[in-house]
Amino acid sequence: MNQKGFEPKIIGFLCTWCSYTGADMAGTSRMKYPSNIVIVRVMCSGRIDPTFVLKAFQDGADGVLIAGCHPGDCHYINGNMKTMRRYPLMVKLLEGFGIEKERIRLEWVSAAEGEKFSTVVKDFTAKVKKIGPLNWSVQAGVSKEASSPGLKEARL
Amino acid sequence: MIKTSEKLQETFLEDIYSIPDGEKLKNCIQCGTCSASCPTSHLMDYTPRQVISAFRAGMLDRVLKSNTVWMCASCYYCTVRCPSGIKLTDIMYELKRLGIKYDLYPPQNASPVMAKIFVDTLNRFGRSAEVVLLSLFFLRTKPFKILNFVPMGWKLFQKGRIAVFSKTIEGKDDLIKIIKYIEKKGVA
Amino acid sequence: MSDLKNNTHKIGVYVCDCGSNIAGMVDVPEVVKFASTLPNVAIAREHKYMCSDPGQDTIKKDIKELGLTRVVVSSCSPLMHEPTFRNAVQDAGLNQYLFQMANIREQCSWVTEDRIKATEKAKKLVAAAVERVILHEPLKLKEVAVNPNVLVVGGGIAGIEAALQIANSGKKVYLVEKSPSIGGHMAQLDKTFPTLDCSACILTPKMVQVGRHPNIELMSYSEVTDVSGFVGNFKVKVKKKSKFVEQEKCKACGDCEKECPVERDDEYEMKMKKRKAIYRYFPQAVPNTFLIDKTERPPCKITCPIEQDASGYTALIAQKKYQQAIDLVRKKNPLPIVCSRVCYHPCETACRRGDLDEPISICHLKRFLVDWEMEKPEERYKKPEIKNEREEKVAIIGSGPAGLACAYDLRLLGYQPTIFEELDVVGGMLHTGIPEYRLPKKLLKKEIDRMKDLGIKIKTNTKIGKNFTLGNLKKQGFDAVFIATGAHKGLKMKIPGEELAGVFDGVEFLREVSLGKKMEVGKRVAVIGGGNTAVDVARTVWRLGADEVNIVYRRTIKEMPAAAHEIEETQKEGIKITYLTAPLEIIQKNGKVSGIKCIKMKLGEPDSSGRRRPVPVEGSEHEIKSDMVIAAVSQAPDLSFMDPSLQLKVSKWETLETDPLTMVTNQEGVFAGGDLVTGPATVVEALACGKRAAISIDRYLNNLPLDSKPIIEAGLGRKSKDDIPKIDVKEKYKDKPRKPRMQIPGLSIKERAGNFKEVELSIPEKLALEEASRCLQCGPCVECFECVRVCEAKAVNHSLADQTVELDVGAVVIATGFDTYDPVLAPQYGYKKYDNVLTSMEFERLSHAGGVTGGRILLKNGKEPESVAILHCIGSRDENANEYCSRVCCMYSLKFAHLVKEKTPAKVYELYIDMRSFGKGYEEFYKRLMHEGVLFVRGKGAEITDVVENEEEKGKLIVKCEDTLLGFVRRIPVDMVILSTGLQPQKDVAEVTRLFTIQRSRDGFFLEKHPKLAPVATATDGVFLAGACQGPKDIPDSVAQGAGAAANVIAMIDKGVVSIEPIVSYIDPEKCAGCKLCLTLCPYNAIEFNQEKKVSQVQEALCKGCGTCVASCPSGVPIQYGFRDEQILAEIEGALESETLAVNK
Amino acid sequence: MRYSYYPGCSLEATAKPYDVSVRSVCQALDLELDEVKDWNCCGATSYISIRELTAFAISSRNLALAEKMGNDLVTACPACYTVLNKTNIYMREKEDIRKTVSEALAVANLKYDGTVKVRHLLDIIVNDIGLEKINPKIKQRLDGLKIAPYYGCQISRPHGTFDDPEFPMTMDNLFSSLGAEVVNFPLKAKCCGGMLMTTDPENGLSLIKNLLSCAQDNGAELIVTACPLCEINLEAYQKKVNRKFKTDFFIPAIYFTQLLGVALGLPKEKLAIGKELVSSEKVLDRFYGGKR
Repeated sequence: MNQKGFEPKIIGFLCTWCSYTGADMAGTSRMKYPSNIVIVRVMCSGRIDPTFVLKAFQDGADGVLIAGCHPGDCHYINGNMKTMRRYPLMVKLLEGFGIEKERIRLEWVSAAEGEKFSTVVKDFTAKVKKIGPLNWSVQAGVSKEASSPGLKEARL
Repeated sequence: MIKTSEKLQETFLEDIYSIPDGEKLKNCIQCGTCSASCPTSHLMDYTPRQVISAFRAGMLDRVLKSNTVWMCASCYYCTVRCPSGIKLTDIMYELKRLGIKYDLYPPQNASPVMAKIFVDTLNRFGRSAEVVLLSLFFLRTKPFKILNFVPMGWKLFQKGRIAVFSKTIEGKDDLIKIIKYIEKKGVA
Repeated sequence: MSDLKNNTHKIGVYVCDCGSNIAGMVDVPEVVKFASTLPNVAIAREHKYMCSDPGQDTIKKDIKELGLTRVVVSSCSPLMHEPTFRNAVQDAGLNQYLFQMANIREQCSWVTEDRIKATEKAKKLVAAAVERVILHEPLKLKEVAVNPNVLVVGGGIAGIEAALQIANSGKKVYLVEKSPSIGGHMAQLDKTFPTLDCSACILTPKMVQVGRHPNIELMSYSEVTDVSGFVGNFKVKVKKKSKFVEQEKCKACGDCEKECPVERDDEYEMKMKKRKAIYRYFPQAVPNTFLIDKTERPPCKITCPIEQDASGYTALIAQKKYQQAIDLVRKKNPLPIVCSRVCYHPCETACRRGDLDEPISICHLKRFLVDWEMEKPEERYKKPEIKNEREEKVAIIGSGPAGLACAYDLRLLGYQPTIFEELDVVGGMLHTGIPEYRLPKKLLKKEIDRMKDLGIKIKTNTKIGKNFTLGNLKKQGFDAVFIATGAHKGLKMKIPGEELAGVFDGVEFLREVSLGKKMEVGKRVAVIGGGNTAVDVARTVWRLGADEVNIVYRRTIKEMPAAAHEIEETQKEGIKITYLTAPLEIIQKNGKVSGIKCIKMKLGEPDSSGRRRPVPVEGSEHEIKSDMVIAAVSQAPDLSFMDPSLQLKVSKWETLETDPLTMVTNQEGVFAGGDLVTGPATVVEALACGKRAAISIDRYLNNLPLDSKPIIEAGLGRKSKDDIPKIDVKEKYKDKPRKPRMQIPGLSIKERAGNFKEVELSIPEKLALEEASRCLQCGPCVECFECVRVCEAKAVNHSLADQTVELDVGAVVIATGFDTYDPVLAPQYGYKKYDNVLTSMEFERLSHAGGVTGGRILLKNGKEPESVAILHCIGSRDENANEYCSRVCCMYSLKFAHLVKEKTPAKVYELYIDMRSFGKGYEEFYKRLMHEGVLFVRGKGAEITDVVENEEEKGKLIVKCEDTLLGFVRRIPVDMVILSTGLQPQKDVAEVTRLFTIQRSRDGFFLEKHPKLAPVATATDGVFLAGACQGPKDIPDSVAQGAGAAANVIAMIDKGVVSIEPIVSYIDPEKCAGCKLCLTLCPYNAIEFNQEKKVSQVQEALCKGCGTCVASCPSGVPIQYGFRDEQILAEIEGALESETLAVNK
Repeated sequence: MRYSYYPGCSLEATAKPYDVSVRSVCQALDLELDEVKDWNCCGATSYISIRELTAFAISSRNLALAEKMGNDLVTACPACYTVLNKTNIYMREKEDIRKTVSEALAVANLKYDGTVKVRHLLDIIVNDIGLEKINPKIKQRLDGLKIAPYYGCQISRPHGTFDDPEFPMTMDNLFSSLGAEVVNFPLKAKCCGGMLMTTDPENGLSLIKNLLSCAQDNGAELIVTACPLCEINLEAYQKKVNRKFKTDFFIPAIYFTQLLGVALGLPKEKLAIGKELVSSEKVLDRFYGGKR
């Protein structure tokens, strides 16, 4: 359902140590990328709660990017590994709610990888654009309340 | 047909950038590794490095009219050694291509002719046959020179190492179709 | 809209232009207009530079005058200015955590191309911040005391500077250096640019200061292995590798070095010089002590059951130090003469040289030594002296190797051992089992006489159980007993006809022969079995004059347990070996043996012993004619002597059961060993048993608990092939010339027939010397202990172990420096291929007065170069290696040019791409070198070749390059090429990154907190950087950074406390279900389980605020202050529903 | 082991001996080669110099044909190897090229999904089979034979996935393991001039002269190549070189498959030995004990 002029809304959850710094790096080196993404900073990717992701989609996001330190580089020893373990189940849960798995993405971006971050965002934005709008919140049946029980189940 | 050298510059740059990793051309630090690694640079009117400076100077036409790009033997030393990751061999190809397209190549140099003949035979038979290639080549360039090659050619022939008639492949029509399509798209 | 948000909030929103940085791309007024339409926003303002004082003042002013309850600043990244604005807010009397920042510069204006889009995004970010800040709550900064101790990692010039500065400020500094001395690369340099002052002259004093400084604890040859804790209170584990020399005792006199037989490449001298296995890193080293290079211990030694110092005596032989060598042998081996004849030498099987060509002939080298000793025993045999006599008596049953070894060691400890021997000859199997031609009895006697001479009593013809019982030994005043009666009972073949006349038992047969009994042998003798006994029997029978001797064995030569070289000799002597054949029955003709009915076998599946089990081949029965059959299948102990009242435990193999290491039986004070315990085994294994028992008995008699530890420490533990680390010997020693092992002189077959003369003859000195010099010295330390002998200070101690210390520090300075690019990776430059192609570090050593040529610049052939080319940018500015500029090469290359010009008349070419002389005095230096007449060629060297094209190039190295200023390709013929290799991160940079949870930049070096404003800090509070580990740097910059890092540290410590973000998590005991999931997930074990309340509790002090527990709790109980779910959800909502929010107002 | 085989034009003509020996050797080593049916010229270096995209298109046809067959595509001609490889890489990595070329292929109702692996025969023999598997099959060790393996350019540049672009070693290792003595040959990866021999013989000859003298000075009796063009340039032009530079080179150059065949004990005719212009008899007959 690729429609002209559709600008996807994307939320990015970034850990403060590697990925958020990496995103800043992309800025300081003036590497351009689509403006569709809005970044939410957390201390560690391990803090990223499935609730956040669902909330994002509920409030009209068309895609969610999760980024943390490379495995082994986590500032909190291994928070990112927990995210990695949690991620597949997150994806399953979303598919359960009828959200294509292409709308969520997990990436490792180090503080130095400004370039990588911008390419990731470019690529992800393009892909989500291809899939088209989600309008999950307005889709029949799914009211915030309805899905909120799901939120807690999503915790692992 | 392009008039001004700046215009030429733009068209060519566009073209170069369009080939894979063509943009790396911008990274050239003019260190000369390419020239020093080139087995034929000493035969070239301009060294490979100068080809790139010529780009920057907007004096590409001079280079193209020189023998430089046609001396490239495709040994790829420049490509593997270039500290800036420039695929100079490919750029040489592109320049040969453009040279021919815009009739900017040294008249006295034989290689362009060779290349053209090669393509013709290929389009004709689907495979290249050296003997056809060579004879056509010498007929068009230096007919008398062909004699120099006869002895060797004859020996090769005796040794059964020359296929006099080149095979035409069955899928030739397909091949032509493919080529036509690309030509038609004008992106060749 | 969630009801949490009432309208009592007054939010101030401040949008920063950041000059044109933001305003250039974002329509700031538009954003301000939008912000003011958001709910709860009391005021929205634009400002050119929010971070400036006036900017901050507006916030303070508004808080005071408008009574703002929340503040949002949308400008740069919070990582940049969050602290600034928080302070401003706090100053104005509002809690600093009632503040939120929107990053519209790094993550909006700088990364967006379209003004409208950028503005839209900025609005979203602002809305998100506003929505979030409403839910913020006042928080209090946690303050923790700072531990004033500091860890500096890396002892290069940067680390040294940092350490000194910090120490001078009165703080304790632990300086950890990986190599044996501090000084780093600078200590290897000759001169330093641009001033050309000698590196050592300016560095050494600083090194000495470090060594002497009361506040600096220097840990050289050490590595950080673990880091925990956080800013102000780190816990650091440091592994101090053993130097095997006690630092405080070592006087650095160098006597040990002179004696050490082992040579190795000297890393400090860039392998252009050799050093010994015990060495000093370099003459001015700090600490100035020696150390021993023991990367791996010699396999020959560690596989020997008694850890005989094989590599040691081999090395000593090579040095003609025969006396020291034999003394070293005797230190551990009570029966060297015997072993030199009969040992099955596992050492040779383990020998590294075996993987190259052939193993060292270790056993025969020992033979050479004992023979050498026996030439002049009176002066060469050193009788061991017994230090302190003791009256305890120990009874030893059996005079075999085990018994003798035990008696010997006990005697040396001062005890009074008595050996009881059943026969009237001493030596057990050594006498009755091993034929004369392998071990002449007179040699055995010599060993035993020496034992007696030491005061060991031997009672022959006394059989236990007959002349005395174990029971009454105690009554006779023996305080301990060691039983080693061996395995002398030959096992039956269990086939019909075994009882016939003409059928003998192997062990018995050998015993009879050894006791001088005249034995009649048949014409055609068959020997059944494949062990050493079988081989000994066969060769004995052959000597006794049998016409045909035939060994019948059921497996193949591969499985044959007998020693390989024995089998070889057997075959030489014309003895037939019939493989894959098993006897079924012994056939008789009128009561006398006439042959054996045999069956062919084939190898099946491997059995428990790992050898393939032989299985009969149907219908392959056949007969082997013979008139005498000797069964030598195996032996077992004869337990008939055992006094039942003692109830000694017996295994199912009819052997005595003991603890495998302490050798104690199930009866207190009764020990046992040798074949009696192990079953038929080798001499050296028996020795090991005896020696172990001696240690245990000593402990027993001193009322110490029995313990296997001292036994293992004595090198008497169980040995296995797996103890030997696997290495690629062929690769490691590829330059070693191949050389086969020596040929042992021996009797010809003719000379052997019909007599029992010793087959192998003494080894001539010359042969022994050659053989010994074949040793690879793979340890590399060979443990010959010469260093111990000559050290007057008694500083050398080969048993010093690594130790790990734990340090508590408040701050860390990382100064791990750099590594240099390895030009082997760019083969076109012919490094390692052509002799006179050097790297920059190699040239430094070449030119250094202390270096291989004493500072003269010479070619490998000793001549002075007539021309030298210096190639810049090798491994720098190159996508195939490192993309960045290494910053120092241009200048040190100029320095090299100067040095060459100063010391030789040579022409010098500098091949450069761009000359980078950015530093103070650098451009002037460049000018100076031009003036000195260096030939500058603009163009990168592309290739070095020795393929010449004309006369003038003959014998030269040709540098191919393009003179890019001319547009000519040039071939420059030179004698020497110096590759100006670039700088790159240390090999272990990744581990260090993980240890200290810091980051690396794209070039692989450590990442500083801010490229301009925080060049020595890292994102991890309390961890600082100095020197080239942060990026290529010259000496001045490194020193500056060292001092800078020190200043940061000192400032932090002097403040006394660090404040830590209170963004910890909290678990409400009322709601917690106590599932403990969070306990397993917390990386810091900061959550403990409260048993009586049955709930999980967060220990604030330990929590670092990653929030993993919050995200993972099934019932969503935990919260993280500053990152509550509600706050983040609100942020998301704000970001996505900005428009709706705006109109709502 | 099974592979799809792309001979390329030269192996049908001047390099016929190469083709012959390739097939015999592969048979001896139990390598099954299925020739790509109705393959067309890869375009070599000349075609690319005229029309890049067309060049990709026509060699994609070969890849498409090979893809149907499944197995890795093996060729013995470095030029084909390079062109096919380059096409392959671009078809995988460069969206725009893939798009146009796929359309073009579609016209001839062909499609290519970029799944084919393009390999050089040398790679297959040394890395897929491996020396330890070859050695047992050796009937005739090459002890005492002094050879100069000559790699030329395109076998390891730019797509040299299996050997070093500066100092390739594959042939060195192969033949020294068979007993041959590999002489020091620093120019082993330098350029022989390629097509220059036809378009600018004067200068081409000097390149060849350098190669020949380097090989000879280092005592090589035989040059071993893995490239049709190199082979013809090195041997067929020796007379001309001698005439031009007053030298007296007479050093045979054969294909590595021919020499490997000798070691495998294959008869001369199955290796088309004797078809070269500089006869290899003197050098190789020792392995045939005079028998023809």
